[in-house]
Amino acid sequence: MTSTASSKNTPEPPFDAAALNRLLIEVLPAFERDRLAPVLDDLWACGEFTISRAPLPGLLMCPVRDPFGTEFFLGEVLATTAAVGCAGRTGHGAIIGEEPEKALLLAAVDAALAAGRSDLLKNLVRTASAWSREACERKALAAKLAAATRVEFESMKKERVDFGSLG
Amino acid sequence: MPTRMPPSNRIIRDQRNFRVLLQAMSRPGRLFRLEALQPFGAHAAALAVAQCLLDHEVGFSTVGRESTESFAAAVAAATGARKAGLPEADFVFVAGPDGHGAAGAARRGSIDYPDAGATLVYSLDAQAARDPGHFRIRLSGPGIPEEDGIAPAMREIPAAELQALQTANADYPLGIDALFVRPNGELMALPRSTRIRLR
Amino acid sequence: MGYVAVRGGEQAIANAETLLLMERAGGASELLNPRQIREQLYLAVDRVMGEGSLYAPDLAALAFKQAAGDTFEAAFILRSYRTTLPRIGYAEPAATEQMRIVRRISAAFKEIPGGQILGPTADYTLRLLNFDLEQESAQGNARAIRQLHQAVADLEPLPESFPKVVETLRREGLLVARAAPADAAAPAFDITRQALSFPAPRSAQLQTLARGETGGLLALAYSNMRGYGSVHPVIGELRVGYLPLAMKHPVSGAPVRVGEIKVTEAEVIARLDLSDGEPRFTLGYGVCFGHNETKAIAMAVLDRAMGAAEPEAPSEDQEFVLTHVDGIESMGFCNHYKLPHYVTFQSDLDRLRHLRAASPPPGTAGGREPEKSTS
Amino acid sequence: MSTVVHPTPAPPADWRASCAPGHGRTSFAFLDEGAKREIRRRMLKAVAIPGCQVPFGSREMPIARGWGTGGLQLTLALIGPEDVLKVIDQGADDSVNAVSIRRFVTRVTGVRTTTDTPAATLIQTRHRVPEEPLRPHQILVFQVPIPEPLRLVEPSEVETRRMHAEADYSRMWLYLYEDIVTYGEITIGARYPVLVNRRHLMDPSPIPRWDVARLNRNPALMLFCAGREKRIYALPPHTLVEPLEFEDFGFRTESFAGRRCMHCGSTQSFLDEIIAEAAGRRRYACSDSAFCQKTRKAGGGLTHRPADGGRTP
Repeated sequence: MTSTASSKNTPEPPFDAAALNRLLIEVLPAFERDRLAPVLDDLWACGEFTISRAPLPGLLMCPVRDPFGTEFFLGEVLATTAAVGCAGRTGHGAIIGEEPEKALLLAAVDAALAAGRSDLLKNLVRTASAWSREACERKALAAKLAAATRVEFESMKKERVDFGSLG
Repeated sequence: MPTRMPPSNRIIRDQRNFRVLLQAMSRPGRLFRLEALQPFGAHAAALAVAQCLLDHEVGFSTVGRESTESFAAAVAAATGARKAGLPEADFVFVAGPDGHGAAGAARRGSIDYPDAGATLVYSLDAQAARDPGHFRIRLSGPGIPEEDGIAPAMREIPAAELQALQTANADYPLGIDALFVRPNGELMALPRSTRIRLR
Repeated sequence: MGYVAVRGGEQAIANAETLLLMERAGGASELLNPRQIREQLYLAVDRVMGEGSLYAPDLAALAFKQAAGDTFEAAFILRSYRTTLPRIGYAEPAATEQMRIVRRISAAFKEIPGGQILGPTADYTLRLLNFDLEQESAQGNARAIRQLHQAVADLEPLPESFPKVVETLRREGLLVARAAPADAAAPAFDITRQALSFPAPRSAQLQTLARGETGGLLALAYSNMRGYGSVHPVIGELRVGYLPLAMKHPVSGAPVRVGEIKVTEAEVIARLDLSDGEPRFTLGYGVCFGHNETKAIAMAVLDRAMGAAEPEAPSEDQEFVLTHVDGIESMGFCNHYKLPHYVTFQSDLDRLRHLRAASPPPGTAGGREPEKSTS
Repeated sequence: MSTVVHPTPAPPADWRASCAPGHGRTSFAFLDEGAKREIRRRMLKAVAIPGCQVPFGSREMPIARGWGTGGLQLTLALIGPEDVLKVIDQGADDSVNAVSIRRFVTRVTGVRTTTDTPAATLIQTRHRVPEEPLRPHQILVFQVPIPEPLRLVEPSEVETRRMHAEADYSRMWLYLYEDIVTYGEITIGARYPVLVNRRHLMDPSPIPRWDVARLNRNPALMLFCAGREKRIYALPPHTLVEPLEFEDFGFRTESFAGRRCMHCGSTQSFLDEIIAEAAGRRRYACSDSAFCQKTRKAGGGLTHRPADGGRTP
């Protein structure tokens, strides 16, 4: 929780760096690039942000642990990183894919929170709450769809299968 | 399709310096000249070597009479390489001409992979005195055309240090490869394939 | 006989490229949009990512289009694209227990905690050619999907993650133990940075297999299952799902989520082991980018096969397996024989003509003991 | 997180430009700088231990494995704006693969190219050493399909590593001996194994035996790289390189006795055999196309040292 934000500006939760980042990471992958342009324009409008390192695509090596505890490299994942400055602090953003706008957004959020300027994120948090509902619904649906393919082999025995119909 | 981008100064300097390093390693005992790193300090040439060859994939160590803390910090800052113990280091940076036993302690590779032997980078002192013992030293081997050998181009290296290198490389192809640099960028290499004889 | 390459090739190469374009895109049909490939040919895209060793669905779809559907070629294009990008860092080691499951089955146990989840699978669908797809109706598809959405509305959603099936065996002491913490802590070998040497550490084996070519892995694994080897796998668990990735924050060092990637994971139970006195099951492990079950299972079988103390079959010989499963390498070498070899062939011709001119009956050179030169 | 840092902060007003495709990527010579550093470190080790195969983390290139990815990686890790590049395949500058590689390297570096051997600073080659003598400032980069000379007698890498470690080349000697017993001749055509610096057995890449003598004590640096097999090795200038031979059964080069190039008339160069028309009449032309052109310009008068060191029977 950042303490320096004035109380009248305190936006709705979730609002610590980790929570906001987790929310964005969950919703952003489904977004088209151009959906973020107005969000970024709005964010920059306050004049408090600078781009300290332009977004750059690169490779993130991905280690996995096998069931014996051996760590090994599964392969590389295309990812984009960026750095944004705010009130003398630097924020870092990283996201899977070639996604410069999303990396900038994440970096700006990180910068604002590091600088104790959560007030700059007021509009974003409002928008993100709506995104969050969207993402929750999408995720719940996916989990239900997978659940629809759950089989109980014990109960399957009771189902009647007409093998004759298969020709 | 990839196209050409204008190379940065760092990219160009690293490329040029690598070609100088490669020429030096191919012609042991002869003098070459690197583009040193600005601002020029005591270890400017050693740092140029570091920047050309080291990064986070590499472990390095520093030794020398003087305090090597700042030297190590400078190498780490210039390259992102990680510090390692002397026996594990891929590169060993030596402040001054005297290795303080580094040649004997550095990694010499395995018989299956002799190339795992370390590279020693001696950052020489601008004011060091010439060692008169050099008149008796002869280098021979690959890269040296003269049958009867040549004398090393840098005479401030103590004859004892050259002896230490020769001892470390006695079980060729196991061994270590040495680079000697002066603050002005001058460079000389002594790969393990070079035979160092005292006449 | 002589073999001479085309010379003055500049124009010929340019023309060949245009001809290739014509073959791929010169027809009357509409041009493919890479997005269609990414969504509708996702298994091809997943295969390209796995063998190209780069998780980038958009780029893999583009490569697949460019390669006109040749997965070798598409994976190859992806691999060479990798070479131009800097490595920005390392993700935090991913724990597959955290996987968001879309499919998960076990062949070892009828009932597993959390249940068997079939997910999107064609395993139980008859492989009859579906002529309806000739005139596929978007409305019809949408209707079917909508109906499914309605039907699942009241279902209990799956939990976020599931326990591992093999952990049940491990708890009972029936499975070989995890590596000692010291061994597990050994830094992972990276075959994209260091050349493989033998015996290869386990981390290098798994990395090589994970980027191996599906058909190559399958052929070797199949040879083992058929009898040139002795792994009789039982699938403890096969999972398909999304693995969350995180990386260290450059300032705070705290792990920060960067997204999730789709992977397939197979844990096969195979053979007994007596190495610590007690008989226990051993395990083979396979995991790869995207949805590719054949590859994950073949990888797991080979992982186990290479654990054999004394290799008796090709698939048990670590060096044999690891040096022959990379699709980019084997395909490249196979095709390089198309390059001109007329200098070497001339050299061979010279030997043959020389032999025939001299034509000594075999064996007559005997009695003459060649000696090593003093050099 | 990243190795590339933009020193001056950009105002966010420019953020759209910073998100444009390709923004911020600085690449010279295709390979990222980390890859170049690794290859450079290995090259130095290869030079320090002449003839010893040094493993490296071979990168994937936009040409297929087996088509010169090793040579290409060395070239790209070596090359700078001042270089003048020559690329040959089978001795020829205009062979299709040479054209393709030259086109790629110029595209990613913008360096000048040449076909004139003495004018080049960097020469990438497949299967030949140029006929004209090399000079000390030049570097010759070989594309290598199979770096292991012992592969002929032993398929296992573990085993060949051991043989190199112990300098145990007895099986290679035995192979040559059996060849002589069976055929009355050593039947190896190209890729003739050589001993380097009296220590390491080395595969000279599939150059003809004609070119083997040119490796010995050459004033130029020669670098070899197998991309698929991930090995780099080197011959520093003036290094002793000897083909394996028996005291009473010497190494022999290809013989072109009585033949001459149909274009330049040279009798002192390695010749390609060409089947002219359906009649099957054989004709010969220089494999080194640049040498051939030069000889023609000089009216057939260009002379140079025969490559075989006078060993041709």
